[in-house]
Amino acid sequence: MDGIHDLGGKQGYGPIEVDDEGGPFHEDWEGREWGIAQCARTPGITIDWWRHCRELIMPVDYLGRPYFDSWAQTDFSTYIEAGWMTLEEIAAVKSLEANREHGEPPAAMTLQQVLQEDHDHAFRFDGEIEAAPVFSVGQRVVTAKHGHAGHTRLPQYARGRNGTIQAYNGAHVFPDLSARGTEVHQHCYNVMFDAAELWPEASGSKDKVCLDLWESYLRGA
Amino acid sequence: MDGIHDLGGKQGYGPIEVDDEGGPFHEDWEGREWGIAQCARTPGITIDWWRHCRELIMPVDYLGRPYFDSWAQTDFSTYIEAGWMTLEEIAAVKSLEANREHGEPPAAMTLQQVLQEDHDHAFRFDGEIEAAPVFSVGQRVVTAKHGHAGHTRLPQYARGRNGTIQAYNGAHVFPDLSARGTEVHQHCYNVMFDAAELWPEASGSKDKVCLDLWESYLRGA
Amino acid sequence: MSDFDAKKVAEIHEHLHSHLPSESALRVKALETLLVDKGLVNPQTIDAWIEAYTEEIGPKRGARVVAKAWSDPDYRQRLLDDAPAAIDELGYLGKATAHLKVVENSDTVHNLVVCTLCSCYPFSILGIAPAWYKAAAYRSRAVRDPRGVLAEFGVDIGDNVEIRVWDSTAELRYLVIPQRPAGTEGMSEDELAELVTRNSMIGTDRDLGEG
Amino acid sequence: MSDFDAKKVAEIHEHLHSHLPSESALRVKALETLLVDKGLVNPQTIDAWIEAYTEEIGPKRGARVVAKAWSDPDYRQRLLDDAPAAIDELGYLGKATAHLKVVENSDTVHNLVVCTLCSCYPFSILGIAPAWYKAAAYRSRAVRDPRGVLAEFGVDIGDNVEIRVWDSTAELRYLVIPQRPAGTEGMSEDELAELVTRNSMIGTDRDLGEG
Repeated sequence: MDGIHDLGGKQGYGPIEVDDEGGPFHEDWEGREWGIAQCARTPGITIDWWRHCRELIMPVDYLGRPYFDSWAQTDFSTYIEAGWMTLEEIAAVKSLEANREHGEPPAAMTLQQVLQEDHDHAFRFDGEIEAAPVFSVGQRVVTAKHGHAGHTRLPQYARGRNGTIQAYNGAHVFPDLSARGTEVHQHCYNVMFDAAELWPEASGSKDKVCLDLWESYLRGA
Repeated sequence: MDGIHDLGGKQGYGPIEVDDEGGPFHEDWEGREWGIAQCARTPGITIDWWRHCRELIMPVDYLGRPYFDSWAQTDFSTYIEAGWMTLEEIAAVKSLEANREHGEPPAAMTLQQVLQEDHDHAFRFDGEIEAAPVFSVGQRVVTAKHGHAGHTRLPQYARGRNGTIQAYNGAHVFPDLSARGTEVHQHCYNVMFDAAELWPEASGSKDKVCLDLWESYLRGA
Repeated sequence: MSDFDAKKVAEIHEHLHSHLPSESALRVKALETLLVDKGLVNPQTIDAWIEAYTEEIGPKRGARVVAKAWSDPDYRQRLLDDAPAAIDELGYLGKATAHLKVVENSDTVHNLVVCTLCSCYPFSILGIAPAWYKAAAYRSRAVRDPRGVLAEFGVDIGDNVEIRVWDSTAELRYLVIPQRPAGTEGMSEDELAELVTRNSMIGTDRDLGEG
Repeated sequence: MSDFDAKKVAEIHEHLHSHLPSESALRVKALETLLVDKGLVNPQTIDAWIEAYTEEIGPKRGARVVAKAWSDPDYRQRLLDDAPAAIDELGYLGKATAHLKVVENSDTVHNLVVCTLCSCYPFSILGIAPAWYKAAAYRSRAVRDPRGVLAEFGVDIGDNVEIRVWDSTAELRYLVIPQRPAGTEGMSEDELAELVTRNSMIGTDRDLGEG
């Protein structure tokens, strides 16, 4: 999706507010949203579908609202789409399920339980596939010219560009399909690009940009 | 500039509000801004510099404010940059030039005078140059892969793409330099692209997109 | 005089972001007040520009050009050959039309005009652009999803028809000549002009129906 | 269950745009209230997650890993070979670090980490990302103008140093190992860990100065 989220290399976003030395959450609601996102996930959701739902936020809201606010907006959208709640319930700020028997809420988790869950939820995204990797380290490749209309992880700034395979990462879940609920592994590589290949003003630079890219984003150069 | 203004093909902007059957201005201030933009231009300004100043508006304002409001913002910025007014004067909403003798304001123009000026200001942007056009009608060309960091009129969606010269437009003022105050003419062509060359989902389409592009944006294919 | 200093302008925009009044009307009011106070603008001239583009210059001009092209094959040819000169036969040359081009619809071709980079529009012949033409939704989608865009305008384009989208990236401006409706053979130019909608001259309308 | 219906989600976002409360705090409050009312979430578990990422999980973990890598060549090698296993020696494996990679600064290379497409971050080892990391300014500029970005952080990178920007486009996450400052030979791991800033592990800090 050529959405507002695809920010790499876009211009006009001004200087960086470099000071951020406070705690992890600057306002209470930020922490609440962080916690909600950890413990309220619809069945079968994938990280890529969640990311895509965030990408689909209206551009003016994506840019104009604080970061964790956009998480809340994303959560709302996934909950509604998956049937957890309705727009009417959100307007009323209460459950309107007429015949619903309020079940027991999930048991409270302690700090120790949460820390254990954080540790246990070090999700891996790699897996074995039959096909051998097409590319090898050191090989020159060129990225796809086109993105696609749905979720994808080849940023616009790195399309149609020449780079070099720097590492093989293994076969990882392919995000373009995972965002549609289908888990398929595909070989994934780290690809290094000369800055001058990406940016008109970087001519003569020795700097590099490295991206982890899936095999179907790449062709032999 | 890879700015927020470069909207062609970007996704996520939602449905079109197709109804607009009222008059040309929906609120009084829109007409006022239209009129201001017609009669208050700093000396030496070019259309491309004005466009670039509009492109430089903060993305959240570019998307979040009404159209003629972004014209007002653009005018403010050109007036300040050219020394017509200061940020302090804008905050005070009055001239703070201590020693300034208020000159007579320009004479009021009548409707007939304005209509005559509209007619007389059918600016032409073409001119003679010595070099012959490099490309001819029917020739295949490929557009530049890179934009550049300043103002340019090769949209991101049409970079690194193959097309066909459809018409020669003459030598026109080159916007990339005009936005920096330098008027140089360069050959300009209409280039036709297959939709499928531009958009991943347009495979098999017979539709076309046509752009007017300057010679330095193009290479022989 | 300008220094053409983009960095400075970006900083000005950031400053104005937090220092201008919060409403559009107040921002424009401040702009006019200051220009008048500095003797740079006469407010009556602003009035005259508003009147010009409300009463005199608008899509009725384009409709007149289209009706004349439908009625007069020689005029149609002059329009195709040199649109600025042809519209100036009617006195319509002006703002943003010195490099006008006309593009004709046919049974197999439909034309659609957009400006993806700003909102370029042939002012002197169509007046002020409609709100949707200047909105991000139209600017982003017209080049990528013209059939979807047209469907939202209630226009279905058959698979046998090629759509040509004209993105106004230079100073050329485009006027679409829609197809003359059937059953209008006996009509005068005045009557024909009544049939021509603004949207049909941008390309978001196609079949103008019978008179 | 989700239908993975992007069109529907876009419409939901448009609806929420005009129907949610106008302040962030109120929006999140509504979200939590409704989840609790539906019995989908226990608010005490939210409290526990906040406590975990305020008191326990944060950049001190990363600093400990860096200090250990500085002090123990074998550990450094294990970290380079298999970072998830190496951080789990300290119990730090967790959210978003199952595919962690470490990248080392040297006299001739400086590493900088960004996620241009969202804001991917190695949570279990660095905690919650700083605000600037998640902001459009950093996400847009880090890949295109790393030297300008670093200058805004007060870090000047000489022409003899190559900058490598790591854009986190897949599930790999990056931890920068800054250079060990001179004059710290006698320091304990605890003392060394005190020198390591959060920014130095993202790459927006370079010279950690003497201890």
